[in-house]
Amino acid sequence: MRTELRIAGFGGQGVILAGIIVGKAASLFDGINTVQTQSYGPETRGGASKTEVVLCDDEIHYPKVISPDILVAMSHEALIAYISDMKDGGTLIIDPDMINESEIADFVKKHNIKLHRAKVTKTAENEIGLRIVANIVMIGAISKITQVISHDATKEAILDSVPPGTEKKNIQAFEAGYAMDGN
Amino acid sequence: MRTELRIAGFGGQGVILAGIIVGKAASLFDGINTVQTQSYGPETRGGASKTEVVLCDDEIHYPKVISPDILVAMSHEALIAYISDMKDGGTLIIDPDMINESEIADFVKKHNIKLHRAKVTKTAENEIGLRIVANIVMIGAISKITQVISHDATKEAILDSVPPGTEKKNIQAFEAGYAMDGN
Amino acid sequence: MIKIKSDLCKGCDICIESCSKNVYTKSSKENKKGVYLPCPDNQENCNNCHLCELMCPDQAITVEKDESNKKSNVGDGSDKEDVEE
Amino acid sequence: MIKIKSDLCKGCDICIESCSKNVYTKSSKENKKGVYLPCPDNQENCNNCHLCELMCPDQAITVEKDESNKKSNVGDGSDKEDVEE
Amino acid sequence: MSEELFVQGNEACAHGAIKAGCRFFAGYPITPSTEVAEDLAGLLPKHGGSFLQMEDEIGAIGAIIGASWSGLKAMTSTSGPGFSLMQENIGYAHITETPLVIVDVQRGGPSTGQPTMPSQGDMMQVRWGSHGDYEPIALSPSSVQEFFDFTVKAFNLAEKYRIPVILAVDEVIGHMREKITIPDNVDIIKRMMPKESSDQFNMDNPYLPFKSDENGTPPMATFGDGYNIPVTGLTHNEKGYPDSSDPKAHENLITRLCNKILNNREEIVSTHESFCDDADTIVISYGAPVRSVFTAVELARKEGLKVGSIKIDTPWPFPETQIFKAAESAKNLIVVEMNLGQMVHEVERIIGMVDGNKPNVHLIGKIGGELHKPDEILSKIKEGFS
Amino acid sequence: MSEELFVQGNEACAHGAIKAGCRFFAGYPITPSTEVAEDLAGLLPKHGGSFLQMEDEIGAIGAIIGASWSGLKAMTSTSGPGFSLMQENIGYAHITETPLVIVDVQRGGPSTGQPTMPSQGDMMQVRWGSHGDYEPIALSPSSVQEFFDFTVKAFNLAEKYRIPVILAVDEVIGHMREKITIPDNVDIIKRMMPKESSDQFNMDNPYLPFKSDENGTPPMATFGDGYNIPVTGLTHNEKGYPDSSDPKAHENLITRLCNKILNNREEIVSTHESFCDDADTIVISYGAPVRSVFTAVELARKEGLKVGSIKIDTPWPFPETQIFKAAESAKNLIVVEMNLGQMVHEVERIIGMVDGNKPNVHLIGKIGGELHKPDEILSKIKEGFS
Amino acid sequence: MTEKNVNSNNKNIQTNENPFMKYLRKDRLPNIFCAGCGNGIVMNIFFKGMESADIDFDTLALVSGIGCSSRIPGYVKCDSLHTTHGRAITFATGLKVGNPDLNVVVFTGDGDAASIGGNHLIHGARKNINITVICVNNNIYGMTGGQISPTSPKGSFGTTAPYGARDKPFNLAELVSTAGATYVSRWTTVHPLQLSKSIKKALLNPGFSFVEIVSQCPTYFGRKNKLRTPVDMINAFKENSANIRKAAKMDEEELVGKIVVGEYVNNSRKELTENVRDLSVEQCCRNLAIKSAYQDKFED
Amino acid sequence: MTEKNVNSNNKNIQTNENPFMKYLRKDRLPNIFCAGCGNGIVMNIFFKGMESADIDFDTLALVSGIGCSSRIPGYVKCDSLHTTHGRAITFATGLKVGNPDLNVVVFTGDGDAASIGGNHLIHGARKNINITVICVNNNIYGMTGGQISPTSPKGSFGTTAPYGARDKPFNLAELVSTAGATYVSRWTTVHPLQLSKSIKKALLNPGFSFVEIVSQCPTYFGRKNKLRTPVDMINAFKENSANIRKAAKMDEEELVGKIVVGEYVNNSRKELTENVRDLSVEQCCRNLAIKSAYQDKFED
Ligand SMILES: Cc1ncc(C[n+]2csc(CCOP(=O)(O)OP(=O)(O)O)c2C)c(N)n1
Ligand SMILES: Cc1ncc(C[n+]2csc(CCOP(=O)(O)OP(=O)(O)O)c2C)c(N)n1
Ligand code: SF4
Ligand code: SF4
Ligand code: SF4
Ligand code: SF4
Ligand code: SF4
Ligand code: SF4
Ligand SMILES: [Mg+2]
Ligand SMILES: [Mg+2]
Repeated sequence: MRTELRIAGFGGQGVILAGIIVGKAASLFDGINTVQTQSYGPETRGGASKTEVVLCDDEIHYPKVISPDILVAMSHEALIAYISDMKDGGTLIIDPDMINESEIADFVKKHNIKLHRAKVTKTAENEIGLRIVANIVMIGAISKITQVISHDATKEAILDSVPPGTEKKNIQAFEAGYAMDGN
Repeated sequence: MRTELRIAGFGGQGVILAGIIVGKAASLFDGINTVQTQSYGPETRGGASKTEVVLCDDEIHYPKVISPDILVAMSHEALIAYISDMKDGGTLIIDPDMINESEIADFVKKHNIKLHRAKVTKTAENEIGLRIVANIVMIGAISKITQVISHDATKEAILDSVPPGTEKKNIQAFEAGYAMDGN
Repeated sequence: MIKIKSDLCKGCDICIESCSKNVYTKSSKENKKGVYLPCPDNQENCNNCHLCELMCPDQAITVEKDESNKKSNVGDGSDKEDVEE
Repeated sequence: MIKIKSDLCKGCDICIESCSKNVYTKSSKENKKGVYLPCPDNQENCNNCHLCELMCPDQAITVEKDESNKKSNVGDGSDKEDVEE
Repeated sequence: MSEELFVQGNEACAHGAIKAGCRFFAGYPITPSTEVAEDLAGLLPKHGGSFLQMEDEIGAIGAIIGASWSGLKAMTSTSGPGFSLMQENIGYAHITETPLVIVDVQRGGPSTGQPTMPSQGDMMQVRWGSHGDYEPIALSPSSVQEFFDFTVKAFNLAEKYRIPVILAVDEVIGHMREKITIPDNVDIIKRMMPKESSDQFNMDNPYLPFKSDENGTPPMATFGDGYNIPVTGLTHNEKGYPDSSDPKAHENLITRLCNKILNNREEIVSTHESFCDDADTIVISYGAPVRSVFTAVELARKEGLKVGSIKIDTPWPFPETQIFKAAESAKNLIVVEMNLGQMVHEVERIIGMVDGNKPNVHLIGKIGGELHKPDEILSKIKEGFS
Repeated sequence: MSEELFVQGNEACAHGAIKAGCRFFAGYPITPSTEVAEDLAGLLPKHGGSFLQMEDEIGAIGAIIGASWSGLKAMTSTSGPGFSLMQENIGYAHITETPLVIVDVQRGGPSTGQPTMPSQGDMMQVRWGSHGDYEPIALSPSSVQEFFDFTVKAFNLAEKYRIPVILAVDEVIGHMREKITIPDNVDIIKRMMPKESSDQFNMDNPYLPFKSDENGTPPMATFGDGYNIPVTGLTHNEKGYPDSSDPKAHENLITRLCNKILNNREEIVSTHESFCDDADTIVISYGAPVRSVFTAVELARKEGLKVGSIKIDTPWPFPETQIFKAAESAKNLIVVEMNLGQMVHEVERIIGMVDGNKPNVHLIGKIGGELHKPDEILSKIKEGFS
Repeated sequence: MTEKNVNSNNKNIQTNENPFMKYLRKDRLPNIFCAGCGNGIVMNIFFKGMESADIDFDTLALVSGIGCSSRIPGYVKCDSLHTTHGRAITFATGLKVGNPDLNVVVFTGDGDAASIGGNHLIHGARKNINITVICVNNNIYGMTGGQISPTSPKGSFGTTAPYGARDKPFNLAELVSTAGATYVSRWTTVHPLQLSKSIKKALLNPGFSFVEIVSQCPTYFGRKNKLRTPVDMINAFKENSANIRKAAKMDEEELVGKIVVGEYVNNSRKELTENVRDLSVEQCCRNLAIKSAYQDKFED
Repeated sequence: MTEKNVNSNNKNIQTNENPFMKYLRKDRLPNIFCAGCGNGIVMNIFFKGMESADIDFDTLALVSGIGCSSRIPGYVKCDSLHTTHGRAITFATGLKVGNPDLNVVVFTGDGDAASIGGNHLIHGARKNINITVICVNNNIYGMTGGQISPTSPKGSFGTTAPYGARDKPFNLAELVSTAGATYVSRWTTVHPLQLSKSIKKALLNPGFSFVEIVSQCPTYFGRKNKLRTPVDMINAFKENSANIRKAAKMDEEELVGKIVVGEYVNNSRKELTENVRDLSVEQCCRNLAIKSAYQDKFED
């Protein structure tokens, strides 16, 4: 089965690293075929930033996301930009502190979207003391909520991706995300 | 009628200027269609140098000489290099002081070549006092011997081509060449 | 009156650092892009030197002219050359 | 013995000019390309300094070693630096 | 008063440029094009024009693009190695719609190759040498007079379509001397000012520097005229603002740039057909080889063979209609060029569009610097008849 | 021990280079190829290799040519603007038969265009970008693993044929991340030393640096080995001496250079046909669009349509035989590429050679940076069936 | 109704708006520069210098290559030519010779000017073409993501120098001086007043003027080199600047890591445009024929 | 039987032959240079300098661009790389880094080195790559027939300067010094002894060495500038040369038209190849892996 995942936010939130870690977890540690892509360039500076991960048991040909099964939105702008692409019945994970939910309520309802809230920024700030690990917290939430990547694979992928010396904080962040109930 | 003329010698003898003057005389002042071409480049430095002029009452398409009606040779090397291309019965003008005639005697005979001798280098040195005008002397000889360009047109062409201040010497050289009997 | 355009400000803090009168402080107010804006909290100290305007990379600051009776030490005036800083 | 290879010489006269001993003169002998060759007419004056060899752009000159008892002022000897000329 | 001169092709080009109103030349010497620069170094100051010898070819094309935006007709000349170096900025001229004329007097390549020998080895480079999609205009003269005439024409096309126009010449034509007539007046297409455009610009319909009128080419204002034009090599919108991450913006821009040439192909293209109506064999050529072809065709006709020829003045855009017509009527198409086969690829491509019997395509390619002898062509022609 | 990584295409390329024995990289940063350089800046010193950031792309290719003559496998990477600047020296590498690998990660052009967006707009430039006649080899990967594999292959082809090999990649593949397997050992073709050549060199039959053995490619000695090789970009003879005014010398050299590729076309070329045997419609693609095509073809087959596909690994030399075969059997050929139509020109050319019924050729070109959606291709396929 | 977007005298209009906003294309803001990037400061200071030099904004033509700094002209509401990487000076040369009445200013970066564009830089200086080159030297390639440049200090880190840069960096101000520029200075973004004065002089110098501005790229140079914030970077500039006159008295050791600021050259020599015009006057008794593209008759 | 054309120790063989003939490809003589051209003299003096530096002829690799002077390497019986116009230094850089054991020497002209190749020249100097660049400065483009170059004196004539050159010429020795070369000198063809000594030093300097040789192009520079013969030209060099130490004491006026000869720089700084090798040693405890193209197994 092909699963299409898109993570979006603003530049500086580490959205792209999140995509890479999800991809790594799935491909190297869970053994699922995975393609990760992203948008590039000066235009992304400060503006919207997004990454896409396609996961599939079969070979993946077309590598891009056409209609996400899972959308992860870390900023309001990103949410508005991408929500309309979502598959009916898809999973939406948002950081409620960054988002004005009222604007999407209708859409969520109409399209049967499974909405999950993960207070990743607050969690990063308050529990880890480092706002910049919000993306790792979010990865925990994604793993827990969507089950597209396993807990252990994700942990391995994080350890494989973050700068030496930061492993502990990052795993802490991941576990905090994984511990969320996602509602 | 198409007439093919080739002038050859070694670099520094002004062979190319001679070709240009012949071309100019024919095209601008005698009103005959004319194309002048030449070989170029470092390889010509010090080595062989040649220019070709094609003259025709009709339009000239193919611009190069295939088989010269007239060959003018100002050095022995040039003569040997090009004589074999000549048309049977063609006209050959040489500067006898630069050439070892014995080497071509057979060819001249066999192919019915009309051989003319024009002591242009000596004439330039002795009569004009300037070795470098040997080419202009040769133009005089060409005009006289071949009649492909008229006396007056050639004079005009020379005046149009030489540096200001050198007109007199050059016309003198031309007339000296024109005065030769060519045998 | 010092105005900061929140849609232009990127929160670099250069204004805070540049103002020798400590007019600015960092606020906890975020703009749409998650940037914490500076806040001209101590405007009463402002000597209207316009340095913050000059140093703001995003043309986000306007130090309004109506306070122009204060002494400026940065206008077009100084003729000293090659001042070392 | 000074030898000049006529097929290499281009008649630039630099050897004539360079030899402080006036060994060379311009001949009226032409080579195949119409070049008047230099002629080491005054070989007896040659001090075997090899400067002409060094200055001939066409490697046309050989100053043979057998005269090497003459004093050389150009060999590898001099250690003076930055000699001005 | 018209004037007659007996000059090299390169000199004729310089005179053509002056006559066309070129008042700026920047270049870098290279055989066999150098005389174009040398002659303009002498001529331009006599006509209030500027001549710059730049540090290299990249600088040369940079300078003429700059000068074009200051409102001058501007030109450079070069040969293969320099033309290769100009490729990046040629793309820039395309995307910014800057009128220019670039003379490429072709010599033997690749690399330094044969600096003094003629070639037509850059024809495909003229078409495809820069990165990305674009549609060039190129002219190839076959005589010294044509080099003069085509230079004038090149400036006119450059201004009309706001595009760099390439004079793709071979060394034969560049260095050959023939008589030319410089007419007193030549037809000149001026650059279109915004105020002359059919669009009536006003407050509500402001002049947008990269918005085209109906014919695909925007009018062009000049720096210093108060229009405040932002010019960029990035994908841009009609205002000229960069918009390089929007697929639509790119598609709109690049498609328009290509179409302004393709849609006007019939107007730009020029060919000369001789004896084609009844011809079984049609010989296609451009540049100096045309001359050998003409002689060969005359010889063939004298022998009673039904042979015709198409002389291509404008290799790019390729004269598809004209060649298609020939492909429908003839049994053999012979392409004569001084390379290992370049424009013949286009002819082969066109053949693929012919329904039913298609002609055979033969290439008489030649490299090394000798112009085809008429005989070589004639014997190939005869092969088709035997 | 093989190794698995989850990496970008550009990073896979860097790993492929190291594995192939590349020990010299010189480059100049440019989006979207920069990661190749960045990764090699880290990797090369760990393998006794040299990394140089040069002042520009012209310097980069100059340096790798120099390094190749010092006996190293050498590479550079760039994108359109830099690739344009390299064109002159690419010609030099061809005429001097210098093995090199050049990575061109294509972005939207012309000019600065769309620096961060994918494109296949340089495919014809790869073929024709430099002046003069030459025959390039180019490879286009469609996955991250292929980018690794093709990099190794590029070095092998470069050494075997003494030619600059182009990796003509698109930004999609350059920046996409997938899992790759780095095998413990890869097949490596070494450079042939004179003493290993089938020619038994001796006093009477001395090694001549530009004299080919039967297969068209001369063995290659290295600077400092005592062979005293004169290398020049001028037309040269078998000794390497300049001989640039002799038409024959030029013809011999350039024809040999082209033929060493053309005569080995079948060995160099690689394509993958799927479902072609019974196909009415065959979709032709290379690079990232292959992935969309595969999806589209699967969908079409599911709908019962007789559709096949040809994936081209080696756009140059063009797989003429393979496409010809398809042209003979299918009714429709659809070419899918991220440009306004480049390789489709070759397909059209091949069609011209088919006797009798030839297929229709359709282009699905696309510019602006979005990969073709499988749906777009599918609907074009269906048009052919309706 | 004219279609010209006249903005002359704009600068005299008093509004309660940021004083530089009137020169900018507001519809393109915010700019793409990262938070705290020096490029924005350079713009402000340039406008200030331009005002004090009394340059008519309508005659201003900004030219640039490729790079973050080269994006500056596109934000300014005047004619601008954003060209190819490294080549801006050549385009500017054509523009200026083509119309000597334009005030041509080039914005460039250390990579654009000194790496790929080094040759055009020294030749521009040699020819003394009357343009002003403002080089925003952030010691790194910003636009492409942090590779080292020819001015990156020895030992500094960039993505292409993961083990630290080992080459000697160029001293741009000195290089351009030797090449023949007639006005040369270097300042940093923390010298706004000296810098704007220097820009004024550069604009008024009838010849090739080069103003090097050491500027912060917090995103790449900063992050890779332990100067984590824009403020850290500008403070480093403050600490490390030494005036050229003082520097002349310092020994090599003291100068390590110093940014030597001040005026390097200020002299005069006939400039290129003048030479070209003079030649035209000599040869045809006419000034340069400008805007020939819009004419269809030419005298003679 | 080996197929190598070994010519080591050639230089010790005593024959009654011109002393430089043994280094030349005799089957290519006479060379293409015009009568009296300085290029031939430069070759001789180079060989002399090479001998006194005790360079093993077998390790010599000559690299050049395009121009008359760039034809020199092709006549020398060693490995040579005759490249593209202006780019020789970049090829030489790859060659040297690729095999640090080679003695890499670049022959170039004023156009090749300073016009189209100016950027590579200053960057080579900056990186201090251990090569020797011999620039035959004849103040003109010889190969293409007499166009002016960036070193053509003001007022001199060339085919592209029919009214006389008006730009300021580069002072190449100074430019390269400022750019960072560690050995720089200038001499003329009438300073054979000083020059050969300078070449010796340049070859032995472990870094970027630049030797500018003011040389005669009688064919183009001479003819266009009233120095009709090679002898006129070399005599002009004799008259107009001033040693750098004397020149330092002369005022501007006295210096007009003077060729300031002598040594400009002679110092030392770590060179590029060394930096690259050091990095390899640091990162993998190995010297550079040379000739990887001939291997099919790589350690690791
Ligand atoms: C021919 C070419 N090569 C490379 C690039 C990629 N490129 C764009 S900007 C840049 C460097 C910019 O550095 P700098 O000039 O210092 O400007 P900054 O971004 O630091 O302001 C490079 C290498 C390009 N656009 N064109
Ligand atoms: C890219 C390129 N541009 C131009 C040329 C033409 N060209 C060949 S040599 C040369 C100038 C040579 O001058 P210089 O380097 O001074 O050498 P010289 O002949 O004077 O020794 C030029 C412009 C070329 N070969 N390649
Ligand atoms: S104007 Fe001067 S004093 Fe006032 S806030 Fe700005 S910097 Fe501070
Ligand atoms: S300087 Fe400008 S952008 Fe930076 S924090 Fe202050 S107001 Fe915001
Ligand atoms: S220096 Fe050499 S080439 Fe010149 S004249 Fe003397 S021998 Fe002949
Ligand atoms: S060796 Fe010296 S003295 Fe003898 S001929 Fe030569 S230059 Fe004159
Ligand atoms: S990358 Fe650096 S130079 Fe570029 S905008 Fe960001 S901070 Fe400025
Ligand atoms: S043209 Fe000048 S530089 Fe070239 S070989 Fe002749 S004299 Fe020497
Ligand atoms: Mg920078
Ligand atoms: Mg020169």
